[in-house]
Amino acid sequence: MDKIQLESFLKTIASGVEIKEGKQYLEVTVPSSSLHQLAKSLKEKEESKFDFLFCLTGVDYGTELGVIYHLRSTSYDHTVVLKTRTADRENPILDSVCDIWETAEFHEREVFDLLGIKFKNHPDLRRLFLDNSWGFPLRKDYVDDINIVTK
Amino acid sequence: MLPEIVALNTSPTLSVPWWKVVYDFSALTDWIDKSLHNSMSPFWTTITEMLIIGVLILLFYALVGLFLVYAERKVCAFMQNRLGPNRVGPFGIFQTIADLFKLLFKELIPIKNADGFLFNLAPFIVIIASFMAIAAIPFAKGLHAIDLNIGVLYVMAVSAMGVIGVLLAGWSSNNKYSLIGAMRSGAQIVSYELSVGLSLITIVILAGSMQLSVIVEAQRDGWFLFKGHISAFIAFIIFLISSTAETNRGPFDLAEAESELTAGYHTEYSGIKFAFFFLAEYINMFIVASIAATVFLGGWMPFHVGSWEGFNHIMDFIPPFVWYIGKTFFVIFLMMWFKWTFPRLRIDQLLTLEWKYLLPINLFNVLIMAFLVLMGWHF
Amino acid sequence: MRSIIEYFKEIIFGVWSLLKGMKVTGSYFFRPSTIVTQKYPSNRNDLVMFDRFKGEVIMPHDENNEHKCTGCGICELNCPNGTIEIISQTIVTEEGKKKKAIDKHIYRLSMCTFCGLCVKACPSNALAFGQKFEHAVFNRALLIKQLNKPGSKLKKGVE
Amino acid sequence: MEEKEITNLTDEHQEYVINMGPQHPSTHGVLRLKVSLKGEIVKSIEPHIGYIHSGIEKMCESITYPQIIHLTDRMDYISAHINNEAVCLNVEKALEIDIPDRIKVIRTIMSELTRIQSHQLWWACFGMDLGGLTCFFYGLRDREKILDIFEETCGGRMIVSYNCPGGLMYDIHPNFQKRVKDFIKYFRKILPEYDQLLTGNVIFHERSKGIGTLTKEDAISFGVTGPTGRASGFSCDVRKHEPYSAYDRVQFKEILFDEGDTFHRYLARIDEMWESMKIIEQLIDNIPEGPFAVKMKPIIKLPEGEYYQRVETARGELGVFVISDGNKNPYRVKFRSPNFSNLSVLNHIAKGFKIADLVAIGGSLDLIIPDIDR
Repeated sequence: MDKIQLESFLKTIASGVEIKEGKQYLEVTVPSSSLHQLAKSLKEKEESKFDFLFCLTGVDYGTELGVIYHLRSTSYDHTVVLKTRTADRENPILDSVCDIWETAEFHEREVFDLLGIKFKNHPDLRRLFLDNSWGFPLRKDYVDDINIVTK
Repeated sequence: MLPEIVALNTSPTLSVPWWKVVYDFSALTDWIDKSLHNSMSPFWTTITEMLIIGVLILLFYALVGLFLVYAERKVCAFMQNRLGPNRVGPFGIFQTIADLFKLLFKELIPIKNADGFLFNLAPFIVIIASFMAIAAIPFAKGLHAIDLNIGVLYVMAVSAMGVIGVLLAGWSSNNKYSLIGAMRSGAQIVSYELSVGLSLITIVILAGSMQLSVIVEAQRDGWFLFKGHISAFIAFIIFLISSTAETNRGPFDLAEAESELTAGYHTEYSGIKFAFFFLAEYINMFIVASIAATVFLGGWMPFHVGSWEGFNHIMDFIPPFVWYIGKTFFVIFLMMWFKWTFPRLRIDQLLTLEWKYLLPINLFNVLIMAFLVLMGWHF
Repeated sequence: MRSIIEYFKEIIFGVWSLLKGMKVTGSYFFRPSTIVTQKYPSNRNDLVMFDRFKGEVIMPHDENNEHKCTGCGICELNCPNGTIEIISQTIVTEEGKKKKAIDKHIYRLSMCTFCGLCVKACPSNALAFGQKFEHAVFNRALLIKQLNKPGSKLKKGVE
Repeated sequence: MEEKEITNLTDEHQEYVINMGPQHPSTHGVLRLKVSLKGEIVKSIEPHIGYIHSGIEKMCESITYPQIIHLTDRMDYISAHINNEAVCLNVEKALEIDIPDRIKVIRTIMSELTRIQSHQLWWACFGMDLGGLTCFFYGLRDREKILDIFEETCGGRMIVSYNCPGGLMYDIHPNFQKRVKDFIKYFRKILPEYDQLLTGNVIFHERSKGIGTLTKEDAISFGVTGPTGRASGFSCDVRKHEPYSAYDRVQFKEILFDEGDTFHRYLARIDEMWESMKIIEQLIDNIPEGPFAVKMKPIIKLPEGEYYQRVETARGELGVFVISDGNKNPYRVKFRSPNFSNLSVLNHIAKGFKIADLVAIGGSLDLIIPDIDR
């Protein structure tokens, strides 16, 4: 499917999503509550078959924290970008997609480690690179007076 | 009082010209024996002779160890398209001596929670086992520390004792890798001992004796490898494979398996204790190679071809000791060649190779050999 | 019967494949002329590095002890990890004008990643890569280098 | 001393837990695997990573785009050139710059050389993992020839830093074409030797066939890409699916196998070396004339937006995801590194095999630890 077909397809299976045509891929902003359900149907629906989660990025937008999922279908070679955000910076919780794509297990651990976003239903949510005493270094408000030198 | 003085005055002389000693050492040993008898009582003579032999074997042991380590490095370097040691001395020949000094001066690191007594005992067991085996090997005509009538059996039995040291080393180190390595080594040696034994039995059938000197003497008119043709050849191949496995070398170095178990059973050893394991490995290789040379390739017997008198005469001119060393090093070179070519087997494949391939073939081979001997179909 | 044939076939193919491997190593053993090892410390005198080899950043000086560095600071800006530090001074030119010029071009070899951005960005081609690669020293302070030689001055005609 | 209660031992208590790494000969770096064993059988593997975490993504947020390139060199240091190319392509795509053919062709040749040398190193290390130490030296000997080509043209051997946004740092060296051709001629002779030494070897067959089988579905679900994924039948070659640089004008085959075991992961890489040589041969005589770099503004600012660039490194799909807010520094950079996903599959495929197989499987995944930790 090309972008237009994908867009119309997405409108049929999801409500409350904001679809934007990005520079490269179709970008879909999803409320965090309906993310897991949409992801599941994107994987399982015969028309879309997004079976390959090739990138999972955590982003700190300043006030909000977000996660960006890059999905591709290996059978149709089309790509879509899912985005979700949470405004809670103290205790951000999103749904895990580990049960849909197994690669998400490591990627979500990475996001948890570096941005502090917790994932519900993740089988083994521990820090991946750093130990527990570290803050969350990819957040924009992270301070480290010793290791970060600004000129 | 008087006769003794007379005896001293007529001190014994060599029965042959001194340069002929290299062809038959028994003249030299007889002369030493007689000279000692002249000066001391039989008891002290025996003690002195044992001491001399002990010192000589120790010296030989150290020299062979040093040389083999150097040879292995050079051989593997050339096979791997590099130069190998070339810094200490010309062509790096003093490299192993430098390494020896390094190992001597290194700290012996005590291991916490290790079983101290067994931990220290293990390297000695390994090295004593290889030390004892060397005694029964005929190096040249008349150069033979002890000529047991069950020589083959003795060498096999004694050289297999080393595994106790390996097991102890692995167990007492209190290291999980070491324990796995030791257990592997145990399983490996218990199974491969069978093949070594059976392939030697094949030749014992042909020779009709277990005495190593008799076996060598029986090969005067042709090596057993050629005399027993197919059967002996199969036995030789199996002996090569299983003895490589028995020395924990080459594609069978599962007990060390550096890419899996870091260094296996000697992970925790340092300094001279590590050097003992290291040395024992090379001496074991030397021992199995000399057995292969003795049993299959005629020991110190020169290479003779049927009725070519002139050729045989030239071959006789080369001293037996050189023949022995040459054959041994040929076998050692083969074993090094194996080691530096093949990837390592897995433990279950190692046992499969033994129980499913080597052992049945070997048993069958013993039968064939018995049949050949019975029918007189050997040369 | 078939399984017996298979059994022996397996053995023969196995041994054949092993012999092929031994042929490779054996052939190298008897061809020492193919050895590629370089005896590094002893071939040091005739060791020639490639002319683009990035050993260190240097500032070429000509025979009059003149360099081309104007002290503009572009290399300092381009350096990703603060390897270069430029200490400039104000000098009075022959015409009596006040002008910014280089005092010290500090180069911290220990921090340099040899990305080449400073050399590429330099507008007056004052920097270059040197071929020296033996940088080991006993004191870390020795790795902080001053690229412009003492007493050197800006080449005429370089702005 | 009172004897401890030893009843009620569960399976978990009887597990024999060993730490492979962070310093272990077969983990090729500071990867730590916590392996639970029962006898020699692996029950579970838990990778512990982060020993060489260098915060590259955080560092990228405070430096400019040309400066990011030298950091990507240090991620997957064996295929440094391809990493550089990914960032450059992303920046060029964002700025909508047309890249002259000469640059594209040179980049492709360099990428393929990088791929060959990476696979050579992998072959060397894989042979060593299996206990064939000689492989290591043969692999490194031949890799040296490519590193010499790199050194002559780029000035660096592993850490090349040869790309920059808008082109290349310098033009190719005058000797470049001759040297590459010599190398291809040489390596076409040498590669069959690799086969004789290892590929055909019966011990190697025993060690690798049927070991660590990864199905296509699992490969996709775990995001396993590169030769590892293609050995399982997952067609994931970015060079074919989303051609970049000059890959759209060369003929080559995407190596695909269905078996997905260690042996076919091995074969996939060996065959890729042949394909890479084919690609280089098609391009090396046809390098078009032209500039080696496009004139860029001194300060590169990407327009606001999100940019994603996929490239095929020697280990799989590398994604560079840049979120720009219009400044000279990126707002967020994410490197989707192939090894990170490939590592996650290790527990899944190595469970139930022996510890020696774990080493073989780990070797066949071809992990580079700094790329995992970033």
